[in-house]
Amino acid sequence: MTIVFWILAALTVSGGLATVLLKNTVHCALAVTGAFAGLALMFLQLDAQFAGFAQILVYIGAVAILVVFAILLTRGSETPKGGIFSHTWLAGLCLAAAVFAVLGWAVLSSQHALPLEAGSPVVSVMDIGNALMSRYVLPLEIVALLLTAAMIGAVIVAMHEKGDLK
Amino acid sequence: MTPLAGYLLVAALVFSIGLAGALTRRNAILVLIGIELMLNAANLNLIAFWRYGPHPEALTGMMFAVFSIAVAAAEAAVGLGLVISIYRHAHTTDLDEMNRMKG
Amino acid sequence: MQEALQFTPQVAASSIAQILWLIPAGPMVMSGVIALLRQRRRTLASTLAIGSLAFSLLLALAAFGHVLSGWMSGHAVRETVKITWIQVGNSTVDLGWVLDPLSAVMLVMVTFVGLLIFIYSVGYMAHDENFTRFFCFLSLFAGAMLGVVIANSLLLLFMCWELVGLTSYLLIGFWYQKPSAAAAAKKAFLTTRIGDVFFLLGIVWLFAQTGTLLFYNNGAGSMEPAALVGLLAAPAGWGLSAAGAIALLIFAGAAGKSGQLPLHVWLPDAMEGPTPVSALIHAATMVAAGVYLVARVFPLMQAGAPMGGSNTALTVVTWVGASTAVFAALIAVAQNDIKRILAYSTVSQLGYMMAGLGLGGVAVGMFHLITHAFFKALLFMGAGSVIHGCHEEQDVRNMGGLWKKMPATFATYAIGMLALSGFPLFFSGFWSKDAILESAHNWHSGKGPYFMLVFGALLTAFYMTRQVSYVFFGKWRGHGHAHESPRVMTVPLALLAFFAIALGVLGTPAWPWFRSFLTDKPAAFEWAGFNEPGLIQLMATSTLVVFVGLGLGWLLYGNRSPKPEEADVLEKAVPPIWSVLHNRLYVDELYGGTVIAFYAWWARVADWLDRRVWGGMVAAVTGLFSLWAKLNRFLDTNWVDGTFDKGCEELSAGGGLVARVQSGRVQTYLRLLALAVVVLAAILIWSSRG
Amino acid sequence: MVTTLDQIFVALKLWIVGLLPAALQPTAGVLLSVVAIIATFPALFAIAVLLERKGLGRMQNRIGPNRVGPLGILQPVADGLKSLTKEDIVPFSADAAVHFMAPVVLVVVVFMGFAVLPMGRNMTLVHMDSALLFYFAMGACTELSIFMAGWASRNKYSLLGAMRAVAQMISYEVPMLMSSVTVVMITGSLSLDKIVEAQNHYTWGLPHWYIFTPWGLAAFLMFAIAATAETNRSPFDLPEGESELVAGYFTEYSGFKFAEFFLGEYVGMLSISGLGTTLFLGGWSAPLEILGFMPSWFWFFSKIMMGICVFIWLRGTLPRLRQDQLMNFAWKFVLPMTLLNVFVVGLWRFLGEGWMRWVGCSAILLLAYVTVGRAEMNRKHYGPRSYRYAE
Repeated sequence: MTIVFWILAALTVSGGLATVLLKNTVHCALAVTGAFAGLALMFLQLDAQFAGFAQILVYIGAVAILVVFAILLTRGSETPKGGIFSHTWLAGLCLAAAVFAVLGWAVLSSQHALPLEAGSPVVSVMDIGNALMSRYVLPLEIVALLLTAAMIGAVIVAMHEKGDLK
Repeated sequence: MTPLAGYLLVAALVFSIGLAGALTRRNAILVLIGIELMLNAANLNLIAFWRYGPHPEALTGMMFAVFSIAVAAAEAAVGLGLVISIYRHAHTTDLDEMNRMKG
Repeated sequence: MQEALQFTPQVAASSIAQILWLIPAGPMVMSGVIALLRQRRRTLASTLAIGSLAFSLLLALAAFGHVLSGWMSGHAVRETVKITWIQVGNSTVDLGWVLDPLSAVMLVMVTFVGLLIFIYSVGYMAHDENFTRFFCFLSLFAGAMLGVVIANSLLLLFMCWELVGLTSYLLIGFWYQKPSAAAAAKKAFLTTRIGDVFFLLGIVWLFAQTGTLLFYNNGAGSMEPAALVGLLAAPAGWGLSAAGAIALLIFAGAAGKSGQLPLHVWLPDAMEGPTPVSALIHAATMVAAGVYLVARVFPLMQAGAPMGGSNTALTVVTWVGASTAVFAALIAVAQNDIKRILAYSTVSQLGYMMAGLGLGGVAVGMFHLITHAFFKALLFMGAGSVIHGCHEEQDVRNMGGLWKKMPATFATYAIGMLALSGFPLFFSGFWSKDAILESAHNWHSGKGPYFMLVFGALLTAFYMTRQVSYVFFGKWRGHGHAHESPRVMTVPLALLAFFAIALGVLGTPAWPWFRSFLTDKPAAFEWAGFNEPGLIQLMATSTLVVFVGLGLGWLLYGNRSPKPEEADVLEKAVPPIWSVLHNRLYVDELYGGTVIAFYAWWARVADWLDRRVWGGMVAAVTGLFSLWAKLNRFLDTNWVDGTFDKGCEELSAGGGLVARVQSGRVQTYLRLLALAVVVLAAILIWSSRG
Repeated sequence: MVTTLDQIFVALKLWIVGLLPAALQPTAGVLLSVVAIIATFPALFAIAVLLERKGLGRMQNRIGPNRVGPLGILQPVADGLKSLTKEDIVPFSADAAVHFMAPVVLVVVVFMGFAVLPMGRNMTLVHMDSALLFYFAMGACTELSIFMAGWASRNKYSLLGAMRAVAQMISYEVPMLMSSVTVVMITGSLSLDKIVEAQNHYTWGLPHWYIFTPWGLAAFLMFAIAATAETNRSPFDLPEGESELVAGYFTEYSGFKFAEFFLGEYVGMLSISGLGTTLFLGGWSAPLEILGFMPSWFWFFSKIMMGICVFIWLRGTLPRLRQDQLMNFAWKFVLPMTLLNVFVVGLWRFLGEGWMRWVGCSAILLLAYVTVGRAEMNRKHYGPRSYRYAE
């Protein structure tokens, strides 16, 4: 339990909380970016360089921007009348708490089974590339297909009915 | 408390925060953000287990995380596209007002 | 069951025999190609069809030359190629083809006449918008016929046989917009089918008996002594051997295809098709197929027949043939449609061929088949050219005096007519018919066929004269003015005319080349051929008969031009006979009155049964049930409904309660999901730790 | 002698670190390098600004700054002092926190990029296995900061500028990645050190830089275009198009924050050209074998400055694009070409040594560029602009 871990944990959790609690939607978006960053740093701390940078590239570079665009396009930045929480917020909160309780309970109760120290794997990008091209080639292809489909789908869904945008 | 447990707890916390956001916010976009948070928590779990697992050289966990990141990107794109088109129809992103599918 | 198509050539098969399959394959493939062409590519279509058939003709000539050279060098050529089609256990179904004098001659004839007809139809169909389709069918037709010719296996022969039937259907009904044409096509198809059923029975029986369908398979074929002996041994009832029975069954098929007596009705109606089709059907391909089939299975036919004598099968063939000959000739006398007359003459000539087969064997029948093919094709194409020239006029009474208007047609037509009516010495028809008459005269079991055939010859000469004088002599009675046909139509006519004369040389008694070619006995030319006892008298008789016929015809019809509406000479003379003949001896009516009426009656009976008997039962049952239902209804309305409705209200209330859960709100669903997850996880963990 | 000159900075660092107690040494080493970078590049930034102003002046028949100091050399200093001493105005309705964070994030992120650039032999701050990925990750973050700036100012010009900037950067990030991927495909590594090493050898005294291969040239051209767009430089400087939006996303910034943006832009240019140098121009390797005696860092920085000069030159030369032209250019020309280039590199890789791959690849690329270029040029929407007035 290094100090770095605590800092990162604090950053991530606070970012998440801010995301959920803040009033202004754009602030939420920025906060969630912070949470993403914290998670990415955690990945790095876990020697998962590739995953970490991918996380930054995808989430901060793409998803956050997408979210921000969506917010601006839907005029979501001005806070709606009647509060930002849905009228069933209490139930939601209880459920979330329950989930956390169950998961935490699970983790703590199975602590004795968890390994204490990590082996230190030396994973170069080369290895990842080889793995992607050899063992995980099928998932890779499928993901590529999925991304293409998603892109086309998103474009079609978000496109104006009367194609007056182009 | 072992480091792995720490990561798992953080992941659980982030997950439930995301869930809370998804359950309580009224803005559809924020619901999506909450879901993204949940996905990220899951990724953290994967990475942590990979790192502390018996066979880190097998790369399984990390690969899983990378793929799930890619899938999450796709999900975000489509979800936001849907939100935008819904907004175009209903002129709102407020989920409380969106109950067309009422049974 | 493993279906391997292994190709097992036998040692003897020469290269030309190996590639014999190309002859039918060419036109078939081409028809496929043409089918893919667009309707507008007329020239391309005709070029492909004609080219492929010309290619087949070259191959056929090569094959013929091969056989001829072998025959010259004194040993009979019979080369077969076998393909194992289906193999079940150790019994195989083989396909294959054979190259022997019979098939060689037939190949040359079919390809040659077919080619001429193809060329001719380029001119004839020039104005038809379905030109390409026509050539597609035509070349398929030719290909199928060639398949029949080369087939060495009864099965392969049957396949191609059916293909011929199909294409004949397509071609006769080519102008399907004409209801008469459609009807004729259907009639042809169904009528031949009747024969084919028996044919198929024969095939199956033969396979059951001999275990093979190959004709010749170096000793193991079904047409070779070993098998025949076995077939003769096997009894089939009614004093028939299996051989006889199978022979008769197969002959039924042949009779169907080549319009023998009971099944001839489709042939005249087939005139509804375009004239080239008629020519092809009547001269080269379809009807010839029947005769060829009989010739092909002749060993089976004559199995067990004493030397020079006859057996049941042959006798049947003879009598059917002879009676068909006379019968059709009689009808032909009283027809007015130029093509119908020719059609009936074809029927009668086919009767001659069958009789020839039955009486004198393969050589006699086949010789007549070949010669007839040429001059009948000639006549049909001439008729076509006449019709073409007279603007699709087909009634002979509306023609006349055409001999100046279309000289080329007239000359060739006259040659064909003389050949058909057996004008002595110079025409092939004379020699081939003479051969038949001779063998009929020498027939041991009775002179009946002989007289019938002679009478037939008389009639033939008569009705041909009648037709020619109607069409070409007298004054022009048609509308518009007739014109000579284009070169592309007349040139084939000339060619055919030449052969109609020249082929006679091959079959004179002095030099029976054809017979010896088919029966593998080398023949030398000696005048002594004529010294056979009775031969000269015979020739004299037939000559006399022909002249009588011609003279009679000229006497009655020559050079006079009756009004179209004016009654026929015979009609004035003997009205009843005329009307009988004119109505084709009422055969169609007979069938209509018997067979069809019988079916109609059965249909009515079944209908009545349906309505009254079964219907009555059903009605009774229904009544019972409806009564029961009424009772139920009564009970329902009175004391079920009350409680039931109550229950329904309760249910709907509950439904509403449940429905409230489905609020259409995303988060509600999400909540439920999360709840489920929590519970599930809790359960899992609890169970796992316990 | 040569080596000492080459390794002088490394030696210096080691010497200084050596003075400290062992416990602090690793941290100190890192801090020292960071300090060095933070010291160096603003200096370069100053030089670049001076260069730009003077160069543009020359291009526009002006003299340019010539008052402060001899030949106006001290102009950047004056600018710096001015911007430091100016009042820092935050609009009333602005979102103060975000408004403050935006420039900070930008500068931080931009400086992060230098962590992985090899600035000379053994002069890489962090030897990272996936350095290139890191670099692009950092580059992705700048977009967010720009958005923050534009949005937080509560000013429609700023917002429009920010949106333009973000859209443009996203659009051009893809081709940039793609054109760098080609290099990765050939080198087989994401580590910039390895990439430089791979280019750092010679035949007949000529270097093996990737720009001297058909695909490399194509990739470099695309990379240069994308880089210009990424840094919002003219002709892609719509985000701060003075004629339309006062100053784009930093309209509402003044004083030191504005200076930060300024810094961010120029340092961004420096780091991008550093990356381009590393990827295609052989990084710190000498252009000729015989010139190998000069220190590697010299070559690196001179190449960077060359890049800056090109940027300035472009700015002085080209007119500004229109938004739709920009987007069409990105998605319909640059991206397809980079994709094709990826394919060509695969071909190059598997055609093996020999003249054939040269001919083949060049042929494919030439054909593609000529045909597609023609087609794009004949498009209607590159024709005269049709105005739609607001009614």
